Amino acid sequence: MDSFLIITSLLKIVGILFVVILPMVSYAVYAERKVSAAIQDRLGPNRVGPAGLFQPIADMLKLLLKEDFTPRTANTFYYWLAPCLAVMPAIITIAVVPFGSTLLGVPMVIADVNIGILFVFAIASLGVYGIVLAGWASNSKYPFLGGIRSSSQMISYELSLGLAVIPVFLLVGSLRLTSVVQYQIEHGWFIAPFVGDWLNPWKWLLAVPMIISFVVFVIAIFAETNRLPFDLPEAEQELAGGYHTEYSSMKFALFFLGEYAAMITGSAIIATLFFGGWHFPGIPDGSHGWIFGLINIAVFFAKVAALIFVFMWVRWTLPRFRYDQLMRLGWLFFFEIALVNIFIVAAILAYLPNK
Amino acid sequence: MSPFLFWFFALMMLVFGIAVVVNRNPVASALSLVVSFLGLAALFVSLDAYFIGIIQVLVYAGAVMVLFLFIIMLLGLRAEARRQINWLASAGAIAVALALVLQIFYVVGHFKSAGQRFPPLARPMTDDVRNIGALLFSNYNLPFQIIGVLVLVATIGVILLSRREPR
Amino acid sequence: MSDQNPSSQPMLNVQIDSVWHQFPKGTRIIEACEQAGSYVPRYCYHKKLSSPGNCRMCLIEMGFPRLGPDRKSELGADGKPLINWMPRPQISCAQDVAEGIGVRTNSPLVKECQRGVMEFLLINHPLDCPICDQAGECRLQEFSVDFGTSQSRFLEHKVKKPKNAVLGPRVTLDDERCILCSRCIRFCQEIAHDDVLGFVDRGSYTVLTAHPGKELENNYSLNTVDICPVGALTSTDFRFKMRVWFLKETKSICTSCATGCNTIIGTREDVIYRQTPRENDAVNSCWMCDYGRLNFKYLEAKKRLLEPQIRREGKLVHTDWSTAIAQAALQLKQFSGTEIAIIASGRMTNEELWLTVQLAQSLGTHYIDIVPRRGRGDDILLSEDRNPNTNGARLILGSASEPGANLLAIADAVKSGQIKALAILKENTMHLGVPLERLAQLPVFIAMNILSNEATEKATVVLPACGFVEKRGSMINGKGRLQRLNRAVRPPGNARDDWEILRDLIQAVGGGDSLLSIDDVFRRIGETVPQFAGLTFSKIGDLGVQILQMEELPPTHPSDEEKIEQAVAIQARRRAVRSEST
Amino acid sequence: MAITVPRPKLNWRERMYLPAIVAGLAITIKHFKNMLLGRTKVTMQYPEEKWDSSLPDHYRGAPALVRDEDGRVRCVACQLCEFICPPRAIKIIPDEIPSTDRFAKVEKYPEEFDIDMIRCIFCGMCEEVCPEQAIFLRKDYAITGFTRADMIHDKEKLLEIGGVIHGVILKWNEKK
Repeated sequence: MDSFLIITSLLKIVGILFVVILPMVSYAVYAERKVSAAIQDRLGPNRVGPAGLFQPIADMLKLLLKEDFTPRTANTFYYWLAPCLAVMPAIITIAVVPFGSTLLGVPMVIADVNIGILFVFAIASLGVYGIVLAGWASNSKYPFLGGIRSSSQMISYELSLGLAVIPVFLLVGSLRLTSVVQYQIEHGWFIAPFVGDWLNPWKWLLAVPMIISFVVFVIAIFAETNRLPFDLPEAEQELAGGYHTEYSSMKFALFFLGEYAAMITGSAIIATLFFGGWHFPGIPDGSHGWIFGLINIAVFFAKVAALIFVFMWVRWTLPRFRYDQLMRLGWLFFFEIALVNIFIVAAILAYLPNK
Repeated sequence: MSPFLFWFFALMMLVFGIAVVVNRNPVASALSLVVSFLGLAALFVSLDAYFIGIIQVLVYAGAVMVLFLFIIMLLGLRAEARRQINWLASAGAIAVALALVLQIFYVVGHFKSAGQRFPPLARPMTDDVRNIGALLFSNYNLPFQIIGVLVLVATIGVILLSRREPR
Repeated sequence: MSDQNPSSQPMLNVQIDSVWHQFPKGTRIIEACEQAGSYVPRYCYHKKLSSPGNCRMCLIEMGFPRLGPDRKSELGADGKPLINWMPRPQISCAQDVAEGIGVRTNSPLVKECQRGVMEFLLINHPLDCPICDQAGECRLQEFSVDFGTSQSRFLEHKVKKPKNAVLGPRVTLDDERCILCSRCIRFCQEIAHDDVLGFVDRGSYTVLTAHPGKELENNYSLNTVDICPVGALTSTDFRFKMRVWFLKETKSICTSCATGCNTIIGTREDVIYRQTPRENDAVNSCWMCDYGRLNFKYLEAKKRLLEPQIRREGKLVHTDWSTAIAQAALQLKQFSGTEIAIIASGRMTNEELWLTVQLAQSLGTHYIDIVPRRGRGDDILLSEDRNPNTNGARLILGSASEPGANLLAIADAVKSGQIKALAILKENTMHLGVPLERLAQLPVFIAMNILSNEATEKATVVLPACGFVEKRGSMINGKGRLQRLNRAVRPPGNARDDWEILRDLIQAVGGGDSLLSIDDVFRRIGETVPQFAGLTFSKIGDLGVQILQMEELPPTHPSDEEKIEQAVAIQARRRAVRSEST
Repeated sequence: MAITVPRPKLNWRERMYLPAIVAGLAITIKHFKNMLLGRTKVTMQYPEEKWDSSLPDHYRGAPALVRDEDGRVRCVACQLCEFICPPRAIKIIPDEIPSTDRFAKVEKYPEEFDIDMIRCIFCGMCEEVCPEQAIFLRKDYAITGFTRADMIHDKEKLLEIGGVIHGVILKWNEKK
C-alpha cells in the first residue's frame, strides 16, 4: 500500500465521519423535530439560537450532563457494550458508499470493494446485536421484549432487503457500488430512466420491476432502521421505550445516534442504488474540475437529505404496525414479491437484445 | 498482508473460540462466537477473498448467530450459568483436542508441499464474486442443485416437525 | 347500673321506642335508652355526677302502664301492656326506670322539644367555631346538626359576657360560650370536694364564676374542661394550640404515680398536645389529676438527650449506637459481679425491668434496686407512691426485700469504693447521698436517661432513652392491675426504645438470646413470673387485667420500710438543697 | 364477555393500502407546506404572549391570604384549610392575639401560615372551606423558585399576593 492511499483514505474517513455524518446525525434530530412540528402545525424547537438551530448542541450537553445510571441487576459489561454496538455498524457501512465522483483525482469512496452491497448487508445485519444485547443486559422485561422483537424483525426483513436489490445487480452485473452508479449514469436511474438510452423500449419494460424493487427495498430499510411504522422494538406505548428503557445519559444518546446514523446510511444506500448516486443529469463528474467534484458530493447529500425527509414524513404519517402484521407482511408478502421480481427481471434480461 | 494483522486476527479467533467453550453464560458464549467469526472473516478478506469473508459475516454472524441468541434468550438458561464444571470431562476433552492437534501437526509435517512457501495468488484483484458464480453454475452445478434440494427438504421437514397438531 | 350484679337486682320491663327491654332497678332512663340504642342528647347530665335536670335537652315522652279496673295492666293484642302516654315531655336524666313504663325518644313531640331547646341554647352562643377549641368535639355543634334547625330566628343583639376570664392557674373561661349546664360546678362539689364554682346573676345574664376570693386551683381542675360540653372551659395549656381533629389519639396510661390512670394521648406529627383521661371504672373512673395530665412537657425539654455519648479523653462526645453499646459492654465486663451495681427505676416498664434483671444476671451482680419515690397523696386519685411500677419491680426484681430498701446499701458501697462500675437506668441518683465527685471518680458510670442532669454529665457512657409516650410496655399499678403503655410519638433524635438498648447491652456483654419484639420479651416474662403466665399484650386490652390481689404481696418488713423512708428523706433533703442553691 | 367486533369487508383497492398511505402522506405534506408558507396559525407562544389579561374571574391560581378594609388579616387559624387540603400543602401554627391588640376579641391568629407551592394542586378547596373568607385563589399561576424553600409561601408572601379584599362579611368587627 502506498502512503498516498492511506492518507487520502484517512482524510476521507475523518472528513466524512466528523464533518458530514455526525453533524448530519445531530441535525437530523433537529430536522425531525422541526418536520414533525410543521406536520402537526407546531413550531418545534425555537429557543436555542436562531430558529432553535443550536438545539442539537444543547441536547448533547444535556445528555452528557445527565446521570449515567446503571441498574443494579443489569449485566454491566454487556450493558455498556450494547450502545457502542448500536452505533458502529451504521457508521462503518458508509465506507463502501460512493458519495462523490472524484475530487482532485481521488475517488470519493472510502473502500471501493467488489462486494459493496454485500458488505452493506453484512455490517447492517450486525446492528441487531446492539439492540438485542441492550434488551438482554438491562435485565428488565420491557427492554427484553424489545430486544426479542428486534432480532426477529431484523431476520425477517433482511431477506426481503437482500432479494429486493438482486434485480439491480442483475442489470449492473457487479456488486461494486461504484459500478452501480456508473451504470446509472450510462443507462439512466433505476427509479426513473429518463437519462441515457431512454428510447430503448426494453428499458421501459424494466421500469415496473425496478419500481417494485425500489418499494420493497425502501420498506425493508424502514424495518431495518427501526423507524415508524416498524419501530416495534422501542414502541413507547407498549414497551415504554423498548430496549433503551433502562438507558440514560450518553448511553441513551448513543442509541439515538445509532438510529439516525442508520437512517442516513439507509438513505445513502437508496440514493446510490436507485437515484443515481452523486449523478445529476447535466452535471459532469469530478474529472472536469474540482468544483464539479464538490458539486457531485453536494448532489449526493442533497439526495440523502431528501430521502431523510421522506423517512420523517412517513414516520409522522403512518401508525405503527401490529407485530403479527409486521411478520406477515415480511414473510408472506415482500419476500414473495421480491422473489418473483427477480424471476421477472431475469426473464426480461434473458430476452433483452444487446444488453 | 501484514503478518501483524494475521497474528492479531488469528489470536482473536483462538481466544474467543476458547471463550465460547469456557464461558458459563450462554449469551456470552454466543457473542464470543460472533467475534470469532468476525476474525475469520477478516482473515478471508486479508487473503483477498472478499466474498467468502463477507458471506461469513452476513450468514453466520448476521443471521445464524442472531437466531441462536434469540433462542438462548427466550429459553432463559440461567441454570446453565451456575452449573458446576465437570473437571474430569474437561480434562478428557483437552486431552482429545491435544491429540488431534498433534496428529494434524504430524500429518501436515509429512505433507510434501508444507515445507515450501505458498506461491503468490495469480490475480490478487480478481472479481471473486463472478468467479464463484461461474464455478457454481458450471463445474459444480449438479452438487449445487443437489444441495439446494437438500436444504429445501430440510426446511419442509422442520416445518412439518415443529407444526403443532390442530386440535 | 347495668354492670351491677343482675341477680341481686330485680329486672324491670321497659318499652323504649316500641320495643320491650329489661333493665335492673335503679337504671336511669337516659342510660336505659342509650343501652337500648336510642341515644338521648344531654348537656347537664353526666353519668358520674348528680342530675340537676337543668339543660332540658334530654326530654322524652313517657307513659305508664294502663291499668284496668282490677288495677292490673291491660294487655294489647301482642300480649304486652298498653301504655298511657303523658301529654307533656319528661327529662330522662332525673328518673329511674319503673316496671312497665314506656319511653319514646324520637316521637314528633320529642323532636319538637329538642329543636326548641337547641334554639334557646344557641340564642346567646357566639358563632365563633373557627376559633373555638371545642370545635370538633363540641356537643353543641353535634346536637345542633342532629337535632337542631339550620338557622336562627333570633334577630336581637346577643348578650355580651366576659371572654378569656381566668378561673384558675390552668383553666380559662369564655362565658359567652357557656350554656350553664353546671357540670363543672357539680364536679367540683362532688368529685374534687372543692366547692369553688357557681352561677351569678339572672336570666340571660347568668354567668359562671369562681366564688369571690377563690380560684379553681385544685389538682383536678382540668377535668372540668373535659366534661364541659361546649368550649366555655378551656385548658390554658392546650388553648389555641391545635384543633382536636388533627390529634391522633393513643390509648395509654399516666405514669406519674402508682394509680396509673388510663389516658388518651393526643398527638400530631410526633408532638404531644394534650393528655386526657380515659374511662376505666377499675382505676380512675373518668378523671385524672392535673399533675399527671400535664406531666409530659419534660419530654420536649431542651435538656433531652438525643444522641448516645461516650467519654473520650475526659469529654463526652456524640457517637453512634453500636459504638456506645459496645463501649458500655466493654467497660462493664472489666469488673466482676461484686464490683458492679445497677440502679433501675420504678418508672420502667415490666419488660425493661425484666431485661435489667437479665443484664444483672449476665454480669453476675446482686446490687440491683430501684429508687423509691414518695409524695403527698390524696383520697381521690393521686397516690403516695410516685413510681408507676413499684409492683412490677416487686414481682420482677424478685428480691426478698421491698423495692428501694437496698438503695442506701448500694450508695454506701459506691462511697466506700467497693463498687467500681455503676449503671443508672432512668434515674438520677444524685439525691441518694453519693457525692457528685464520687460518681465522677467511678471508672465506669453508665447512665441511661431521658434528660441530661448532673449525673449524666459525669457518666462514661450516656444512652438516650424513651419517655412513656414513646414506647410500648406494661406496668402494674398500685392496686395490682397490669396495664399497657402505647407508643404515641416517635422518640426524638437518636433516642431509642429502652428495651432495645437493654437487649443490645445484654447481647454485647455476652448473654441473652435474640428478642425481636417487645411481645417476645413479655412472653419471656410469662415464663419466669407466674402472674404473667398466659398473658399477651393483646390480652391485657385497653382496660388492663387485675393480676395481683394486694393481700398476696408479702407484708412489708418494718426494717425495709424504714430504709425506704430514709432513702426518700435523703432524696427530699438533697432536692431542697439544690432548689435553694439555684 | 367477549365482544366480536365486525370488521368491514375491504375491496381489493382498499386491501392494497397503498392509496390510503398515499392519501395520508398527502395530508401530512399539505400541513408541512402550509407551515413553510406561513399559512398555519400556531398556538400561543407562552413566555412572550400571556393569558393574563383574559383570565376569567373564577380562575384558580395561587392561593393567598387577604386583609379586609380594616387591615386585619382575616385568617383566624381555624386550620380547616389545613385539614381539607388534599396534598397537605398548608401548615398553620396558631397563636393567641394579645389582649392589647386592636383585634383582641378575635382571640386567635395564624402565627405561621405556610403553603408549600410544590405540593399545592390549585384545587381551591381551601378557599371553599374557609369560614372566614380569608383565603382566595388569585390569578398567579407561574410560581417558580430556585430552591424548595423558595417555593414555600409564608404568611408575608401570601398576604402580598392576596392584598386587600373589599365587600366581605365583617362578622368579627361588629357586635355579635
